[in-house]
Amino acid sequence: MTTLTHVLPYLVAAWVFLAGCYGLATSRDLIHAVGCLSVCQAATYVLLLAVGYRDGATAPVFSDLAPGSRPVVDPVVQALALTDVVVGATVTALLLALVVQVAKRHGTVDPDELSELRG
Amino acid sequence: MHHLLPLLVAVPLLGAALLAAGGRLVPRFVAQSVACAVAAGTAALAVLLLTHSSPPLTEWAGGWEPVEGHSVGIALTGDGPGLGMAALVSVLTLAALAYSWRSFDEPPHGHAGAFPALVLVFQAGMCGFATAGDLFNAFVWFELMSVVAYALTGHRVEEARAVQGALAFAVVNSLGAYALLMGIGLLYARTGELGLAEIGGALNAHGPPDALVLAGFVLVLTGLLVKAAAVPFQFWLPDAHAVAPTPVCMLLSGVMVELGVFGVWRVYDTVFSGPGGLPAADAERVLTVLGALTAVLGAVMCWHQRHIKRLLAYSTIAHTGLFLLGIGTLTPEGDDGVALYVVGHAGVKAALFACAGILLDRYGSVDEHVLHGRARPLRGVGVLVVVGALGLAGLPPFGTALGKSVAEEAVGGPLTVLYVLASAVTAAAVLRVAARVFLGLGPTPEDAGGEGAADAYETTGTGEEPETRQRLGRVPDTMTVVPALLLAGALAAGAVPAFGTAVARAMSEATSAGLVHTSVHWTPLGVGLGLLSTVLAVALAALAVGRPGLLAAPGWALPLRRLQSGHIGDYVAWLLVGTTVLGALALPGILSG
Amino acid sequence: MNGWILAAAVVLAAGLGATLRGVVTGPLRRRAAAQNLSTALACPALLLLAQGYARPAYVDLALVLAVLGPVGTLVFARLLADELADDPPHARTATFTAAALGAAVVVAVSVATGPGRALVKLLVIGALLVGGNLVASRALAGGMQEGRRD
Amino acid sequence: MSPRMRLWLVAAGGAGLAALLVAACLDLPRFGGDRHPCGDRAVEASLSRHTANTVASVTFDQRAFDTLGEMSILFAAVLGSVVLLRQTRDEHRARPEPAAVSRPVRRYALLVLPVALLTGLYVVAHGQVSPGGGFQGGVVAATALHLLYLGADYRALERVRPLAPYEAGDALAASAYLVTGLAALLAGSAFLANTLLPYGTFNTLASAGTVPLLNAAIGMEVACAVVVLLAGFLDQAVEIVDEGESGERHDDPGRPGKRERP
Amino acid sequence: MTEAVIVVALLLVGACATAAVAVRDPVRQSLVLAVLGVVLAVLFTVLQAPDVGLSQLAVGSALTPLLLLLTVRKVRRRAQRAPDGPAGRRGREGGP
Repeated sequence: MTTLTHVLPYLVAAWVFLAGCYGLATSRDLIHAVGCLSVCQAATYVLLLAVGYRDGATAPVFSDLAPGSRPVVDPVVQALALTDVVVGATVTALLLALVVQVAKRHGTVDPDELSELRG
Repeated sequence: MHHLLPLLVAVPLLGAALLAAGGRLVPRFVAQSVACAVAAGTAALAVLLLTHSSPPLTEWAGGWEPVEGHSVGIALTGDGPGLGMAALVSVLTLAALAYSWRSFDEPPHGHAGAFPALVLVFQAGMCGFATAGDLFNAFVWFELMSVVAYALTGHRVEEARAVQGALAFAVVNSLGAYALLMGIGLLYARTGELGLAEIGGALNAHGPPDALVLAGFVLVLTGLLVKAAAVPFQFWLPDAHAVAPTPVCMLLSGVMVELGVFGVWRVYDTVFSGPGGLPAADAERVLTVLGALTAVLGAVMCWHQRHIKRLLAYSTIAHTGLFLLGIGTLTPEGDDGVALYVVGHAGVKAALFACAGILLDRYGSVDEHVLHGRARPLRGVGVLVVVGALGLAGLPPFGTALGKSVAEEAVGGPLTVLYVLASAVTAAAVLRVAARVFLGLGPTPEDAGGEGAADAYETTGTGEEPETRQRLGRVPDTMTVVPALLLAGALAAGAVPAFGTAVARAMSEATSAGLVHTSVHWTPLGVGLGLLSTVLAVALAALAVGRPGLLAAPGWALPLRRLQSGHIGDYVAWLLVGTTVLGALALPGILSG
Repeated sequence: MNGWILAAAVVLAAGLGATLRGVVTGPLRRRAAAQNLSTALACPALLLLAQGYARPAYVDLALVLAVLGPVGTLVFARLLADELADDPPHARTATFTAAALGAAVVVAVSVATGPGRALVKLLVIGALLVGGNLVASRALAGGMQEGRRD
Repeated sequence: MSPRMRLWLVAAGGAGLAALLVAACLDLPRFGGDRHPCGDRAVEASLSRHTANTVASVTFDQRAFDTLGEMSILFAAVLGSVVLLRQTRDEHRARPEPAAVSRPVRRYALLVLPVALLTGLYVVAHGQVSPGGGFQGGVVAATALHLLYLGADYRALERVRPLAPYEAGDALAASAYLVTGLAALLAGSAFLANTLLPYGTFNTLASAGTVPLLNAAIGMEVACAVVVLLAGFLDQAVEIVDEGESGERHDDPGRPGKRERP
Repeated sequence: MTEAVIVVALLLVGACATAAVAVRDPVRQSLVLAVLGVVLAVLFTVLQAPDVGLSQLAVGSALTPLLLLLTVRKVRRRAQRAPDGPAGRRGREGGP
């Protein structure tokens, strides 16, 4: 049980990443594909935060906590994950803007029906 | 001096912000002048820093100098290669902005500053990536340049192909970026560090490499190789480069793809080259195999294109393969050669894209068959294309030729043959285009009308809209002067002897191996090989123009062309396969270690 | 043993587990209702966690969720009105259960917190949570448009 | 490539990647382990600069250069979306008909709107002290504005949302971040160094030197950026009509259903 | 106890992410993604990262669904009203 919980967060991150990739590769709808890409990105948040966790520790925010009174988790990964969330949201928006234009110019959002750009 | 390093990012960003804020108030002319001034200023700054980069500069952003060897801040590395790339980026940005001065379409209403602002942000992202000394910071700038590149690629939203290419580009590159981030997470978990040098040191302290190091290496390299368009991560590149506006193509092909190669070099050299990293034999195998595949695929596909921008895009893939082969030797000579080659290639490739852009704006097509003989009046442009093709082939004394000859001697054996062949074939394809389009040589192709004839797995160059509002009656001077200057620069890179020596010194100071004195100069063998590939290119082109039937697309290339299916799902599947291949290629050393 | 965290774990496992099942299966109306319930249940869970970790600072999360959760549901109600109009979701029992749970948790945490600024914040959260949840579920059930209330 | 072929490729590539990731997971330090050298140094550095929220210290002080990149990504994405979602020559705008939203929803929206805006400001303002900061608060505030669309109609939103000032605000906030960084450089320190202002009293709003300034700049940048971003999408979804679409537009998605069922 | 709640949150995230991939219709997927946003925020809270949790809530609960649904609306409107758009093809309709 304990050995499992010691790797479970990492395994969940790996699973989520692979699931997102699978969805992206087999998607029949570009909007769905963009959603799958954000699932892939969720994996990176999970991995980063799992890496920074420390048993029995609390958040490194000292507004309601005397510094040094309790162990704290790693703030660096949190800052990285924070940046990552922003990046994810903006990339999603930009991709959706492109999907809107693809729908306009091709009349479809099914990747199977996009027949340009071959060879 | 080192405090000025972050300005390479801050200045273009500030320029972009001001352009975005004031863009709707000022006329287009002012916006473009401001953008050019900012790009030029950044270029000057990069060159200034470059002249002071010996010994390499290190800046801790926010003034967080290391205490007892550890810093909580972000390191910026201002060594020769990094600043050299930043200078190259800035010069090309300036060239792209100058090129788009007259040619580019009217901006969307009320957003006169949007296009130049985006180009400046692109420059900032690339400069930031080139000078990053911190893995996560490198990811941030990597993502910034990707995001801007997606938007710039899809800039012509009326074009069906442009938005599709931009979407494929965006999906594949974003996935690559997330893989890179997963790798960063794994490496941070092991080492607790984010600085490149610190991660390397901590890995070495930990002991021999294990599966974690392998996974970190594979994931980080996946991200960078997607950017560098190595096989099998290359599918997005032709789709994006063929449809992006010409000034953007110049930047994408000229430097952004090369920054992926630069990233591979930097990350391997700083992080994974120690005893705790990946054994040299494995890294060599990974880079050599992928490089060789990339060069072959790029050259073959390049030969079979009739869409001129797509043809140039594939030639970029072929050359990326050659760069990977060069750094795959893991020798100082290989690095020196590639560094010079990248500089020369940037000038030549940007100039060729600029010429393709002139064709597009003048005739509303970039199809080799349709344009047959039509560009005879554009004699000057024709000369530029031929000169560019010779530069691509590696005719001495181009910078490409010097870099190629140094790299050829470093790789040795059958890979030298690959170097000669790949550069010859890509150059021959360009020469073929020049002979048909500008001279009207050879029989008129049957499908010169532009309709039909193309099989399902061929992208023709018809149906592309000019980037200017109307077709150009006369080619503006800026559009011809810029490629001419770029070609002159590429020529100077090889012809000025001090340049090669300076590059070699900068490279040796930057590598973790320490100072190794290498000499970069013309050798009889190098000159001979350069001449050989030029002669081969001319012969191939002559054959293709004179006897088109003899070299018409053979059946065996069809499966290769079918792989480029334009389907995003396929590209993602190949990306997954690519990570597996990377892992398998790097596995032996981990198992034995 | 921390009862607050245990309670949060139960709410998460049972409540969010059930809404997850609801949002994945069945007709659209059921999925939309389940999405609304997920925010209505996660908010009390966040309050319980803040109390369990003895970190009043974490209450901000519940505050933001109480504000934005119903907004998210309104997004669905507004933009899916076409699809939901023919077959409006009715999840009265579940909605009221969630609202009651939210109210109970707010009361329990308030009692544990005692008077002060934190209490005001908790009461605001409680009001936003219960009110927002009820309005959002009503909007889903076809109450988005004038004259179509039922 | 046929779907079956693609599936095989995904299976092969995915299996390889899965094996690699699982092997790496087994080699990772165990979850919840006690070794976080970088994190401990960051906490120390944060306390030395009187920043109660260590994450804010990492984001806006120690790794402020990363945040500059993050902000630029948002800035670039907004600029890119504006360009990508622009009204092209073959499109025109149709005025949406006002929607009739039921009274409880409208009341709720108008009631919550100020609360949500305040929440956003609160989250931004306390960034250096408690969880939150410019990004989180900015998104909350910008989302709050769109309650007008959800609770009233698109015209009501457009009245409080002239886009030009928001676009300018986005760019100016980005400039403000850069200028704060440059000011430190001009003052003789490094770019983005937190040396301009006194560090203040721990755990108050006026602590942590330039962190609150950068935080506020990001808050404004994000709020404006999200408004502009959503405006692009709303315009496309509600107003902009191209030749492929029927010109008759209504802002109220429920209308046809209503007409069909008198 | 803290470990149990982490395991619960992790399993919820895993299940929700899988569901978000498996649900093929974009409208339904955006509902699942909204729930995924909330579940991720809970996970970040139990991993003691309230800052990240807040930003995930801010982005995931209303902003991302709004963007997704507006895109769906634009795309569907074309598909329904314009059987022959500029490209002359009928858009495939993914949903009900």
